[in-house]
Order: sequence, then C-alpha cells, then structure tokens
Amino acid sequence: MRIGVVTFPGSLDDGDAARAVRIAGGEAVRLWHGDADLHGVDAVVLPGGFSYGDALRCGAIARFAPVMETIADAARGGLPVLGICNGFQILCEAHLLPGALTRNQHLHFRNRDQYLRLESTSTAWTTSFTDGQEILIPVKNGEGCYVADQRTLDELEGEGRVVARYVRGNPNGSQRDIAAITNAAGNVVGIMPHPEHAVEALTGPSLDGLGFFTSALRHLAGTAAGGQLTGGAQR
Amino acid sequence: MARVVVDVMLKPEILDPQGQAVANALPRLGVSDVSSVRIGRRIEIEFAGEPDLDTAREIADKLLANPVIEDFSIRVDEPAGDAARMSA
Amino acid sequence: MARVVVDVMLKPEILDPQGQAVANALPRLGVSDVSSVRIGRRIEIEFAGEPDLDTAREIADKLLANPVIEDFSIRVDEPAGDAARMSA
Amino acid sequence: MTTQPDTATSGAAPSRGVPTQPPSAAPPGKPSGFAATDVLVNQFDGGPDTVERARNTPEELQPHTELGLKDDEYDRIRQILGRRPTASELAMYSIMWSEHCSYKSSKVHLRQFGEKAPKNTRMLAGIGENAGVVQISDDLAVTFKVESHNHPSFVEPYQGAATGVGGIVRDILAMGARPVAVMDPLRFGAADHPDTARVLPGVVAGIGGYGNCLGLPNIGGEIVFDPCYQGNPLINALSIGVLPVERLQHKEAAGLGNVVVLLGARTGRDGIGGVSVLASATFDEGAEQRRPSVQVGDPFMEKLLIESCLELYDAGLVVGIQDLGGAGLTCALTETAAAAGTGMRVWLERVPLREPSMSPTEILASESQERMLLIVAPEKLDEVLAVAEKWGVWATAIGEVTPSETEGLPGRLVISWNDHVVVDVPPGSLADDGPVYARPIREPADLILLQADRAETLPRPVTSDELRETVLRMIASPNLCDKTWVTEQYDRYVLGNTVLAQPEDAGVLRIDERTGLGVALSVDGNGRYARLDPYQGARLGLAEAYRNVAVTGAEPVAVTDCLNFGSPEDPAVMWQFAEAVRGLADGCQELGIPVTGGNVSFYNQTGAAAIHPTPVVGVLGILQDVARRVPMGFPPPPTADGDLLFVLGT
Ligand SMILES: Nc1ncnc2c1ncn2[C@@H]1O[C@H](COP(=O)(O)OP(=O)(O)O)[C@@H](O)[C@H]1O
Repeated sequence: MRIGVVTFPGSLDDGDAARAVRIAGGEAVRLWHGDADLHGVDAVVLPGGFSYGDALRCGAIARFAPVMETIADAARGGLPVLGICNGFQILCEAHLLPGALTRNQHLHFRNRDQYLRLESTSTAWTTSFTDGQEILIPVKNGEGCYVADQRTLDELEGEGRVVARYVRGNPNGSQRDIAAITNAAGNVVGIMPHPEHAVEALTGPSLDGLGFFTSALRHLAGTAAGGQLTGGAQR
Repeated sequence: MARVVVDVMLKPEILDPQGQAVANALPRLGVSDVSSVRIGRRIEIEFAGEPDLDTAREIADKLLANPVIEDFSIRVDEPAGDAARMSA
Repeated sequence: MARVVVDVMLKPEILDPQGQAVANALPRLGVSDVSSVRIGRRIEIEFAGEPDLDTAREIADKLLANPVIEDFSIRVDEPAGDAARMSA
Repeated sequence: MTTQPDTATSGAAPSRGVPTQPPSAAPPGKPSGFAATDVLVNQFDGGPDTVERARNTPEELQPHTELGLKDDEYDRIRQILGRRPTASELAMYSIMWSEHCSYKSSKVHLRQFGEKAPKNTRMLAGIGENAGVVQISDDLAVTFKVESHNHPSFVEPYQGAATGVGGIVRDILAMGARPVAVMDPLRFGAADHPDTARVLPGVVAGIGGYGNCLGLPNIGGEIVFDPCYQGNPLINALSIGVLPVERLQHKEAAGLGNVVVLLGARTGRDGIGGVSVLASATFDEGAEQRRPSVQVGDPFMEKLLIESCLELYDAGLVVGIQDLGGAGLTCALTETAAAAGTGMRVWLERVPLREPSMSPTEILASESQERMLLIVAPEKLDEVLAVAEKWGVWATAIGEVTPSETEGLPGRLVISWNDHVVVDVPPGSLADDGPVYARPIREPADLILLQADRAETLPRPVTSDELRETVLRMIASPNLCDKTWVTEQYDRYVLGNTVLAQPEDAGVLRIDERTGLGVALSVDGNGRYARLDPYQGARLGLAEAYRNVAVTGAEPVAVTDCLNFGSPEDPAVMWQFAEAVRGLADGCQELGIPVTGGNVSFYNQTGAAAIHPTPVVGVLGILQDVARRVPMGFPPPPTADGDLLFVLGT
C-alpha cells in the first residue's frame, strides 16, 4: 500500500510521517506541493509544520498549492486523507473539514505528552483502535484550539464525527476538548496531536500513534477486497 | 497611494484570547474604563496601478479572512487625516 | 459606540515575512497587479464611557505595539461608512 | 542573474538576467534611525564616496572614532591602502576590526586551545572554521557550536533571541551539515524583577518561535537567574548538524572566474551598525537610538535556505560557502576571498534589496538575516539558480573570483556600485590582519575578600524543621524549580530522532537509524563559581558538561564554548577571561578532548558593573548504540524493584 506524504515549503514533520508509514508496514511516497500529480498513492498524509511560515493563518496559503486541488477532489471521492497538526489546519482551510484552529487559549506554543480518548473507530484512520481507548501521544502547537459554531459542534457530536478528545487536561482550549474530527464519509481525518511521534519506543512516549497508520493500511486492504467505509455515522 | 486596506476581525462570538489577555492587563496600567479589547489583522494591499476594490474583495474573501471565524471590511486608503500616526 | 481603533504596522524598514508570503501566493489566485502586501494588527478598544484617546494611546504604547519594530496610529472609530463590512 | 521567487507555489520559470537594482538615479540613502548609520551613509554630490575620490581628497576628515576605530587603527588602514579609506571601506574596517569580528582582545589567549589540544584524529575542521566538525563514524560527522546573542536580545527579546538561533543554525549549515537540534543556555536577572518579566518571555518565545518553525528539536539548555545579569541577560544558542564526511564544505572562494552568488532573503536596513556597536560597546546609554538596528528573522525563509543549500551540496554545485551573520556581506566577501587568497570583483547594485534607497555602505553593512554566500563554477550557475527557484529563495550572481595576484601584487577585493568603485582593498587586511591586543590583566581587587567569605561561615540548618525549610526554599528557588513553563514552548519531537531531551542531564539524538549511532550533548556553566575563581569555574563548567554527557552512556569527544565576559578594557575582566581560558584549555587537556570552536562575547555589563564571568561549555559525546542510553530517572516499578543505588566518586 502506498501512502503519500506531502511536503509544502515549511513542512517539518514530513519525514516523520513517512517513517511512521514505513514502520506501520506501508510504502511512503513523498509528494511535492507544486506537483498536482498524486502518483497513484492510495492515501495521503498532510504532515505537521509551518507551511508557508504560517503566514496569515495556519494552512491558509497551503490550501492553494497545486497538490491540494488534486487532493481535495480525490478526498471528496473517498481517498483517505490524514491531516496532522498543520495538516489539520490545511484541511479546515480547504473546507474538507468544518471549523477552524485558532490560537491556543493560553497564547503559548505547547509541547507535551497528551492523553486522548478515541471516540470514533470506524474512520479510515482509526479502525485499529477500540472505542473509548485512551492513548498517549505528543501534542505540539501554537494554534491548536478547535472552534466551530454550536450547530457544527452538535452535528459533529451527533454524527459521531468527533474522532478523539483530549482527556486529563485540554492543552489548548479546544471546544468540547476536541482533538480530532472526521468528515461525513469518514475518509478525511484531522488530528491536532502527532501520532507520527509515537511509533518507536526509543523516541516517543508510547507506540500508540502507530494505530492510525495501521488503520489506513487495513482499510486500504479492505477496500481493495471490496469492503466499504462505514463512516462516522455508523458508530 | 493606490492602497486598499482590509480589516479582518474575529466574529463577535469567537473567543479572542489575545484581546482578553490585553484587557486583563489593563488594570495594572491603572486603566479601568475599558470594557473590551479585540485584536484582528489590518492588511495593506498596494496595487501597481489603480487600487482595485473588486480584486481586493476577492483576495480578502478567498485568502485574507477565514469565513468560519472572521469578518472583514475593505476600503481604499484615505490619506491619514486626524488620526495621528505615531512613531513610538 | 465608544470605540477607539489602534492600527499597528511594522515600521516600513522592517521585514514583513507574512506580507511577503501572502503577496507570493496571490498569483495562484490569478491576481497579478498587487505590488506589495503588509500585515499588521487592528485593535478595537471598547470604552465603558466616553472613548478616551489619551488612555488608548498609553495602552497602545505600553501593550499593543512594540516600539522597536512597530508604529501605531490611533483614532476614534467612525461608524462604518462606505467601507462595507462583509460577513463573508 | 537573479531568480525571483515571485511565488513559491507557482511553477513560474526563473526570470534570469533581470537586474533587480534600480538604476543609479536611486534617491540618496535615508537615515535608518540609527545615529551611526548617518555616519555610514556618506554621499557626495549625489554619488557615493569612491576610491578615486578618496585619492583626490586625502585630507577629508572621517568619523573613525564614531565607528569605534582607534586613531592608530585608522592610521594603519591608511597605511594599508596608501590613501584614506572610502566611506564604505571605513565601515568595513570598523566592522571587521571590531572586537566581535576580529577577536582582537581574546586571540592571544584562545591560542591555548590549539596549543594544549590533545592529539585527535576525529576533528575534520576546528577553530577558524564556521564551526568545528567531528567525525563520529566511517562515513558520518557532526558539527556543533554555541554562540551569543546577548545584546540584541536585551533590546528586543523576541527578535534578538530568534535571530540568535537563526545565526548559529547558518553556521552549522555552512559546514555542509543538516542542522538537527538546538540548545539554549540562558541567564537572566532576578526572577522577580519587572524587566525579567519583559525579557524572559520574549526570549523564550523567540527561541521557540524560530526553532519550532525551523523544525529543529530543542534538546536542552540552561535557565539561570542572578541579579548580575539584570541589565545584560545572556542569550546563548547552540546548534548541532550532521553531514556525510564527504559533504564537508569550505568557505574558500577558490577558482579564478568562479561566480559569487548571494542566496536567500533580500537585503534591508537591518542591524546596520549592529555588530560593531551592539556587541562591542558598553551597553548602558543610548539604547533607545540603537533600537532600529535590531534584525528581524524569518524562520520560514531559513528553512527554505537550509533545504536549498543541502540540495546544492548533494548535487555538488558549490565550491565554497559562507553564512552571512553579524557583519553581513562585508564579512562573507572578505573571509571567503581571504581564505582562498584570491581577489574578488563584486557589483553591489546586483544585490536584491528590500529598500531601493540603500547606499553601498548600507548594503555592505546590513545584517539582514537568512542569507548565504556561495562560490559557484560558472557552468553550474544555471543549476544553482534552478534549485533556488524550486525552493523559492532569491539567488543572485553578484560577483566573481579574480586572480590571487597580478603583476606580483596580491589579489584585491574590488566592489563597485553603479560604475562607482567604492572599495578596493586586500581582503586579508580585513579578515586576518586586524589588530591584536595583549590587554593588561589584573586580579580583581575584591577577589581576596570574596574568597575569604567562605560558605563554612553560613548558618547551617540543624533541627529537622530547619532542614525541611531549607529543602523547601531550595526547590522553590528559581534556579532549581521546574522549568516546564519554558521547555514546553519548545518542540522536542520534530525530526523524530530525539532520544533524550528536557529535563534530562544531556540531550541525546539518534544520528543513524540503520546503525543506531547517536550523540549526546550538554551545555553548562556556573558564573558564581567563575566569579570566585575563573580558572576553576571554567574547569567546573567543563567537568559538569562532561559528566552530563558521560552519564547517558556516551563517550565525550569534543568541546565548544561561549565565553561571556565584561569589558576587555577592564584589566580585572581581562584577568578573569585569561584565567577562564587557561582553565578550560587545561581541563580539556586533562580530559583529552579538544575545543573545536566557540564564541567570545565581551562588554556584558551594566554601567561599569560587569556580569559574573560566565564561560558556557558544550560537550559532545558519541553513543555507538543509542538504544543503550541511560536516562536519569529510576525506571518505574516493578522493573526497578530491588535495584541497588550506588554513589560514585568522592
Ligand atoms: N571561545 C572560543 N573557543 C574556541 N574557539 C573560538 C572561541 N571563540 C571563537 N572561536 C573560534 O574563532 C572563529 C571565529 O569565530 P566567530 O567569529 O564567532 O565565527 P563566525 O565567523 O562564524 O562568526 C571560529 O572558528 C570560532 O569557532
């Protein structure tokens, strides 16, 4: 299975996302922001970092990169896409996910090991987890506070599209402790913390991040065999 | 000056922690009659030729403001009048 | 509205990487006649009573602007006239 | 010969051969707000001060004192040139002969590092290069160095600290390495002083803002509070990089006819007069006027600069490279030419500018960040421009390498600006032949009293209540308390190779995923010990860093240092400096590891009061198998049940 990892100018965790894909057993394919061709990948990761220096708003400019136009179309067609941190911000700016990520309430960049609770395990990126499972992965961001209007939030909750919530403390003030969400189809997931930094005992606080990448590989194997994504609503 | 100014502010219902932090610091400066502070962005767009409000509006709409959380207003820059620019 | 607006912009000689990045992105939106973009902050200070320019100036000087790299201008907010506020 | 990154996202074809500089009708340079800049901006009859004009007006008075040059230094310049210098030349000499660039007061002492250095086969580059390079396996080397950005960070904490990180990272990059981590030894005034509340959050946000955005994990540092740093905090920054041995780069501008390329951000009026004034003068009065000379950093541009340089190295497109740091183009042009012993011809009007009205002197003195100088073979130029275009950074051919001698005379650095020759100098006279001083040294008069006031005379806690109170007071003290508020603002995970970071004694990085090869790094210093005894204080700093590296399981192999002191013109400070250098050199000799590079920061004082002498020492160690690193915490039970504790040493 080939999972593309996009590099924008200013992407930083792209190498780490590619490493995580490899450790999970996939083939990582590096994609370049200026190249609209997805080179036949089966899924895409938008990595963390500061694309375009986070000028204006995080993700605001990356959204207009040639590769993003292709990815947006493919995502609407069901391509599994995982946006991590800056990637999550890009997905929101591109309107592939609802809401927005704003300045942390405490106004500081914050890097710590963070507990999350998985709340939707039927997305393309979370089937390796069990519902309600608590995991520990690093969070590191300055603008990770998830906001959306009440109706959107209620809709996300109602449709089971809140993928993960912060537990034992909310590191950035996100509304309803939201750490990760998905689109209605369950193929596009945005997550603020960094699963790619919890895939090796030597360098991470746990191996909990690996599940996101193995989920995608499992999901791809399933769809290749004719399986269907059930989406968040089926939870 | 062929300049258009776009002001982008958070929608009123969106929390503004930065503005809040400034407001909270005011009593220490001895200021007590401020009821709220909101912090947004001011973007100055310089055109090569004539200032073009329509283009500016399109830029603002697509790029400068995020409609999920922000409103914007747009105007051709009038030369500084009463407003004293201070080089602090 | 008892509101004072403070505009804070980088001094002209100071590098504005944000404005630069936005200007560089404009051709992707099909915009080619913009020669430069500068990004600053717009701060709205709401007073409980009368808007107080002197207080606002002190707040701007001490809290809102970094005098080493920024200039600010300050004015009582005139009700939106020509400038259309758009809720995009 | 410019690539214009008009948009990083578009695939626009490089627009070559476009002169970026407006024609000579440019308006005269306007003062940038910094008093000494007015002195630098020396315009005559609408044109700059040229070599020809200097020949014809030998008696013209020049403001050398205002630029920090002593009378005899000025006389030497006239002697070297056989005429008075032009305004641009004068500015260049004042910058290159400043304490910061010439090491004129420290050179005679720093020699010991070389003289006492143990035999070493690992060191591929040492003192005199941008950073020391240490071979750690058959095919890999690391380069590391610590530097100060003290004065700029006091003036403008965020940008000062941010550009401090940016500067040291470019040093590492210039050696051919990919920067892989940073560390930040910091010293502030009293924790409860109002100005500390201004400086500390700004500094921390600046270091985090720049390092995080650059994608470099922060793997350690120090935060020390002491009133002696109140008016003069110490902001030191360390960076480490990794390179394949054969990718080692050099700064020599070798190869007649090779092209001199300026890569990176456009040049603005940042920090003009910064090096010579901020870093080499006492920092008490006039801070207000100096403010505009602060530099503003753009870590996004630096990230692009890193990626483009690495791509250029790997494609073998670079003959020589030098970062632009404190002294901007002046330093980069003279050092690359002097190192190769060649001449150089530069056309200044080709330099891409942020402000078209800049004068040639300002262009030469600008400390704009995120720039590198490349020496490129002419046939490779197009490829170099294409790489720059790909990453969206400016690349401009601004000059060429000229013969090392013509008609028996050594090569010259000739710089013109719109057909006016504004500089014509032997490059070595700027880079290598600066003044050297053996400054007078005298033991501080108060030292005997200070040493007589021994710790044994302090009251001791005796009762258990007193003991309890002492312990609580100690763990609550700013120098010992938890530093999470600071370290949480730094990304320690990015790049995925951080094995140990805060709050461990040393940072540990995996260098090679295949073999498990790793390194450990620690920076330490203790100004209070050094104040009591600079010789022992420096040795203790070294020993502490050495121990911190050793306890992770690494073998310590190399040292870098940042020597933060008061004014070298004060014999007592100079004595402290001499003693500290002697102590560090002796310590390194005893431990058998070399000093590979470092930095001297003088004039750290408020009024006449110098800071404590503060040598900060970084030690690098190698772990053959990084998986065997030893963290400092006890493993949680049940793993640790029944483990025995030992105390080693005396
Ligand atoms: N305290 C020191 N110990 C060892 N080497 C030093 C020290 N201070 C400066 N050096 C070396 O002197 C050379 C010049 O230093 P510096 O001017 O800081 O380099 P750069 O040109 O990168 O700014 C460098 O090679 C540096 O490593």
